[in-house]
Amino acid sequence: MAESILELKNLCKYFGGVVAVDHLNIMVEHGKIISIIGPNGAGKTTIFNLITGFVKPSSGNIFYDGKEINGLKPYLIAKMQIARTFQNVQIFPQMTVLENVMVGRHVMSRSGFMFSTLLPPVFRTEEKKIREDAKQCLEIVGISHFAQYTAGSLPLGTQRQLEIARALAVEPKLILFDEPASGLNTRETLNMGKLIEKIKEMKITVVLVEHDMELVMDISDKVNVVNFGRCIASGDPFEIQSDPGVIAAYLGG
Amino acid sequence: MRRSIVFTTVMTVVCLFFAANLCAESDEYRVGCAFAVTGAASWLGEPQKNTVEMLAKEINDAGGINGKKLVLYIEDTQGDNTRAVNAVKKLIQKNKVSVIIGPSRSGTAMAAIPVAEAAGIPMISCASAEIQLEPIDQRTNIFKVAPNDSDAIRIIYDHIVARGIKKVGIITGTTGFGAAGRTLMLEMAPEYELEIIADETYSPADTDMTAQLINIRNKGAEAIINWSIVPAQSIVPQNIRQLKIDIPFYQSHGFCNVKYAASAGESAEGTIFPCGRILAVDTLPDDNRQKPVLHDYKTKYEEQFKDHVSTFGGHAYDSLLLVVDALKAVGDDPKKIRDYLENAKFIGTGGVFQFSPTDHCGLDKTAFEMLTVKDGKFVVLGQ
Amino acid sequence: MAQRDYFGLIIVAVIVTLIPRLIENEYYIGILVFTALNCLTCMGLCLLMGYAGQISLGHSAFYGIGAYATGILTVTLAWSPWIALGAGACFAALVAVVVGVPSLRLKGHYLAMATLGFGAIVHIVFVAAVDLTGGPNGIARIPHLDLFGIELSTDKSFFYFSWAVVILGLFFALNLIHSRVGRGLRAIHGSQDAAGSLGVNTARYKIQIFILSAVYASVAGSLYASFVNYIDPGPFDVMHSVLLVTMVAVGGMHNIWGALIGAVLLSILPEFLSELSDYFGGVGISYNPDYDMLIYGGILLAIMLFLPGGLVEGIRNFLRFSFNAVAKIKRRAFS
Amino acid sequence: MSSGGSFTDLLQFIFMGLQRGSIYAMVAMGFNMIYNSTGIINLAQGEFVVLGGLMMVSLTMSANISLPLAFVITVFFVTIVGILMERFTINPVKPPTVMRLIIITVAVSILLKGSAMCFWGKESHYMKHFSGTEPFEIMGATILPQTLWIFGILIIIVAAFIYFFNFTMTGKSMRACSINRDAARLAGINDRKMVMLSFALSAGIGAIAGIIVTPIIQMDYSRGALLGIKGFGAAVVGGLGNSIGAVVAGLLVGILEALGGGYISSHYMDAFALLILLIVLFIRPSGIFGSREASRLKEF
Repeated sequence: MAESILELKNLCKYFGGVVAVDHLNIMVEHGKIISIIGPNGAGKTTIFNLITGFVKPSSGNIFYDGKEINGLKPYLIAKMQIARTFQNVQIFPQMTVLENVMVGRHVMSRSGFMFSTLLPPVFRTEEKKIREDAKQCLEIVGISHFAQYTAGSLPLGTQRQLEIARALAVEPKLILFDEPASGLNTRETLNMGKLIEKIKEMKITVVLVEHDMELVMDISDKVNVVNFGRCIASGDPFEIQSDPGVIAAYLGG
Repeated sequence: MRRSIVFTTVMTVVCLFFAANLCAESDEYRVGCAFAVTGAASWLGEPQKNTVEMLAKEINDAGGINGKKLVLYIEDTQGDNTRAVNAVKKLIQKNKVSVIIGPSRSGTAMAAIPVAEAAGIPMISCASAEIQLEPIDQRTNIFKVAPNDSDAIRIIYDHIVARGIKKVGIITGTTGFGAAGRTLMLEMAPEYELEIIADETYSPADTDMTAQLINIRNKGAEAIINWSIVPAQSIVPQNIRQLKIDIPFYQSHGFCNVKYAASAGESAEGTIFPCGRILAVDTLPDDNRQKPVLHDYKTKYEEQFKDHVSTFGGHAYDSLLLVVDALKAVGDDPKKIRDYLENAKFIGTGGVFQFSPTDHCGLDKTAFEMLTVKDGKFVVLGQ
Repeated sequence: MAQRDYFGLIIVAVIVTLIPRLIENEYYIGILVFTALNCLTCMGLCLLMGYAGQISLGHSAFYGIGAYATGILTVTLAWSPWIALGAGACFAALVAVVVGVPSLRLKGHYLAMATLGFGAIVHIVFVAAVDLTGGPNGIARIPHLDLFGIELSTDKSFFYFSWAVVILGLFFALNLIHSRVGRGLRAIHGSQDAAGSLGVNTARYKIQIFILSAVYASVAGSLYASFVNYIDPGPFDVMHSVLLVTMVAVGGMHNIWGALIGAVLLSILPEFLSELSDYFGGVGISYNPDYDMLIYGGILLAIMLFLPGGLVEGIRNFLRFSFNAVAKIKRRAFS
Repeated sequence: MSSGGSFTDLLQFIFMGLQRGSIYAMVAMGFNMIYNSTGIINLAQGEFVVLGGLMMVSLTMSANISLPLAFVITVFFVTIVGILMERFTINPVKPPTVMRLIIITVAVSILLKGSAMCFWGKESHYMKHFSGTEPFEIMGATILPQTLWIFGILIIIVAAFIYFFNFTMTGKSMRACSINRDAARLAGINDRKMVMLSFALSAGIGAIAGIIVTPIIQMDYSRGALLGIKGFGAAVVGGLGNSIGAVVAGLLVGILEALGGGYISSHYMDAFALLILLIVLFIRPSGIFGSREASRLKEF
C-alpha cells in the first residue's frame, strides 16, 4: 500500500477565465484527519468535486492508493470506497432514514436489475444483510431512533448525521467531509467532532473542509490552507495558527 | 397504506355497481346508429343524425311499425376509429339493437365492421369505400348505401377522356377515404388509357399542399384530381390559386357539401366533382325515378333544419327507410333482416338500389351526376 | 412496508375474480379491459416518473410500437401473436435505448420536450408510413391471442387475461421497488449527485428503468391490438401520452398504487359520467364526450395545485386526519 | 402556367419556409419571454396561438367586427388568459419543483385545448385574408399578401421587442429579473409583477401569431401542440433565452422544414422540424447562438 492514501499532484481547474484550483499539491496519509481550510470561494468544494469525479480536472492528476482516478465517473470512484458528504446536505427526502442508509450499502451489494425484478425481497438474502448493516451504521452515529422517519422531516443537525451514517454504510477507506459543522450550534459541533474522531478510530482516513476553526484545530492531524486555489501553507494545527501568510489570507491586508 | 387500498377498492366497486345498467325490456324495435356527429367529420354525421331522428319521429307519430315503437340509439363516433368500435360494441351488447346504421366515414367503418360481423348484427354503412365489402364471404352482414368510389372515379375519368386529357396528377389524403380512392384511381387509369404522371399524398392534419402541387405542375399534369375529406378540400383549391395553376381541377364526391365551396371562397370556382342528385334536384327532369323521394326528403329536411340538404344525410335516409321496410316485412330478428336486405330492391336518394348476395351495395355509376361550382353555388355541369 | 404491498396485491387479485360475476354486461367488461391496459402502462410510467424522477411525455409512442408490432407481424407476416408481442417488446426496448441514452442526459423541461418531440415523430410515422402501418386506414383483422388452446376472443376471457398481466406487472414492480435497484432509483430522484457519490450508476439505472417502462407500455399496446383486432394511429397520439401522465400524477406519482388508482379512476370516469347523464337524462345535464378533455385538465390542475402527492397522499392524509379526530373524541369521552 | 424549373421551386419553398418560420419565431419568442423570467418552459404556449386564431375567427367572421378592432380585442383577451394562468396556476405553486410546474403547464394546455374544442367545435375554421388573396409573383414563385403581412408584423414585433427590452424601464427590469432574480429584488424590482408581465406579453405574442396565420392554415383546436413543440425547437436552436437568436432560428427551422417537405417527402414535413429539435437538444442544448459556458450554468 503506497504511503499516502490520496495525493493531488499540481491539480488545476479553470471555469472559462475563472481559476478555481491552481497547481494544488496535497498528500493524505492513512488513518489521519487532514483538514483543508481557506476563505470562501477558495475552491475547497471544487477540490472535493474533482476528487469524487463530479468535475473533470483541467490538468494535473489525483492518485488514490497509487492508482490514478481523475476523470472517472462518480459511481466508479465510490466503488473504490471513497465516500463524501455535501456542503448543502443532499439526503433523499422522500425516503425513510433507514432507506437512506441502505442506499449507502449500494456499493457493497450486488443484486442487479433483472434479479431484483424477478424475485420478491423475502427470497433475497442480501436484503436482510443490507438492512442489518444499515442499522449498525445508524447505531454508530447514534440516530437509530429516527430509523422510520422520512428523512425530509428531520432537523438539519440530524440530517447531517444521517448523511454521515450513509457515508459510513459505504464502508469507506476515505471520507470527505464538506463543512459538516456549518449551521450547527456549539453542542452539535462538539458531537460532530467526537463523531469524526470515532470514525478515525475505525481506521478510516478523513479529509475535512471546515470553517469552524475550533473544531479544525481540535481534531486535525494536519491542516492545509488554500487560497485562490493554491496551497499556501500546510502543517500541524499549532504551526498553521501562527503562520503569517495564513493570517494575512484570512484577515486580508 | 393498507387503509388506502381498502378505501380504493370500496370506491371502485361502488362505481362499477352503479354503472351496471338496469334498462328494462319492453316490446319495441331497437335500431342502433353510429354517426360522426361531432369531430372533424361532423359535416357527415350531423345531417345523418338529424335525418334519422326526423324520420323516426314521423314513423312513430304515424303509429310505429307493426304497432311497435321504433327506438333509435344514436352513438357519436366523433370520426375516431376506437370510439366507433366501442360505440358499435355498446349498441350490440348494451342496447341489444337488431340492426345498425352507420358509421359515416370509411376509416371508422373499417374498424367497426368486424365487430358487427362477429356479432351477426346486420350493419348498413354510410361510408363509400368499396373495401368495406371485401372479402364478401366475411362481410355477410355488411351493406352499403353510399355509391361506390369506383363509380365516382369512372364518371370523372369519362369526363377527363371526353376533354382529350391524357396526363393526370392525383393528390390524395392518407385518410381511409383518401387511400381507398388513390388505389382505385391508380388501378383504373390504364382502362381509360390515362397516365397518372404524379401521385402526391398529404396527411390529414397538413395545412399547406404547395410542395405537392408544385411537383404535379412540374410533371406537366393536364388535370388534377384531389381525393380527400375536410379540411384539405378547401385548402388544395386555395393553394392551386396561389400557385396560379389553371388546369381543370376535379374533387371527389366528398366535396358535396355547400359549406366547402364557401370556405374555399373564390378558389373553389370551376371545381368539377361527381355528386348524388340530391343537390340539384330541381334541375332534374320530371320522369326521373328518384325525383319524388329526393324532393320529399329535401323539403322535409330543409324546412325543419333550415340548412342545405347533403348527400350524406340522404345515405342515412335511405338506410332507415330500408330498415323500416325490413322490420315491417320480417320483424326484428337480425338473421331475417339480413336475408331481407340481401335481395331488397329500393329507390333512394343515393340512387336505384338492387341488392344481391354478391353485391351488398346495389348501385352503379348512374347514381352520380357531374356538378361544378359557379358563383359559390353547386350547378349541374353543362347547364 | 413491503408486506403491506404484497397483501394489497392479493386484494386486487380477489377483486378481479369477483368483478365478472357482479357485472354481466360485456360492454363494461370491455371498458375494464382498457382500464387494465392503462394500468399496465401507467405502472411503467410511474416507475420512471415517480421513482426515478424522469418525466416522459411520449410514452404512448411505446404503447403504439407494441400495438403496431403485433398488428404488422401478425397480419402481414402471419407470426403468432405471442412472438409478435415479444418482438414488439424487444423493439420498444431498442428504441428506448436509442432515444433514452441522449435524452436522459437532459433534465426537467428539456427531457419533457425531448420525449414530447419523440412521441410526436413516432405518431407522424404511424400516419405517414402507409405501406408499413396502413396509415390512417390502420390495420384490420388482427388475430386474437390464444392461451393454452383457448382463444381469448370474448371480453370476459380477455378481462381475466389482461388483469392477470397487470397483477404480474405489479408483482415485478413491487419486487423492483423493494430492492437495492429500487432504492437506487428513488435515490436518483431524491438527489442525483448524492446517489452518484454512493456508487449508483445513475445513467445506467435511468436507461434501464426507461427500457422497463417502455416494455410495459409495449406489452400493453400488443394486448390492445389483440383485443380490439384493429388499430389506427388515433389512440397513440401526443394527447394519449399526456393522458397517461395525468393518470399517474392524479393517482400519486410517488407510489405504484397511486398510478393504479389514477389509471382505474380516470379510465372509468368518462363512462361513469355518460352513464350518469343517461341516468339523469330528464334533468337536462347531458354529458357530451367533448367535456372529457376539460375534466381531465381540471382534475390534473386541481391535484397538482392542492394535492401534489396525488390521491394516495390525499387518502392517507384524510384517513390519518379522521383517525386522529376519532382518537381525540375517544380520549375526551373517556377522560 | 408559370414555367417550372428548380430555381422557382426553391424560391417557392423558401417563401413557404419563411412564412411558417415566422410563426415558429413568434412562438419561440413567447417561450423565451417566460423562460427568462421564470426558468419554466410553458407547454401551453401553443394554445395561446390557437386561442388567438379562433377568437379572431369568431370576431371577424360571425360578429364581423373590423379587422383592426378585432385584432386588439383578441390580443387583449388572450393576454388576460395569460395573466390568469400565471396568477392562478404558476404563482401559487410553492415550492415550484420542476416536475410539478411541467405538469401544471400540461394541465393548463389541456384545459385551454378542451375549452377551445367545446367553444369552437372540432372543425377547422377559416378566416378572410387581411387584404385579398391575389398572389404576387416574384421571379416565378408566388407569394400571398397574407405572407407579407406575416413578415411585416414579425419585423414590427422584433423591433418593439428590442425597443422594450433595451430602452424602457420595465423592459430593463424584466431583463434584470431574468439574470438574477434576487439581485433584482434587492434593487427594488417587484419580481412577481415582472413574471406576470412576462406571461402577459408571451400570451400576446402567441395571440398575434395565431391571428396572422389563421387565414392561411385554417385554425382548429388541436393545432396548438405541434406549433408549441416546433416553436420550442426554434427557441432551443436559437439558444434558449436569446430572443434575437429565436427569430433567426425560427426562420431557419421553417425553411429547413419546407425544403425537407418539398424535396424529400411532404408527409414527413412536420417530422423534420421535430428532428431538428431532438438533434439540437441531444448534441448542442445551448443552441447555435447561445454561449456554451452560459448554458452550462443553466440547469440543463
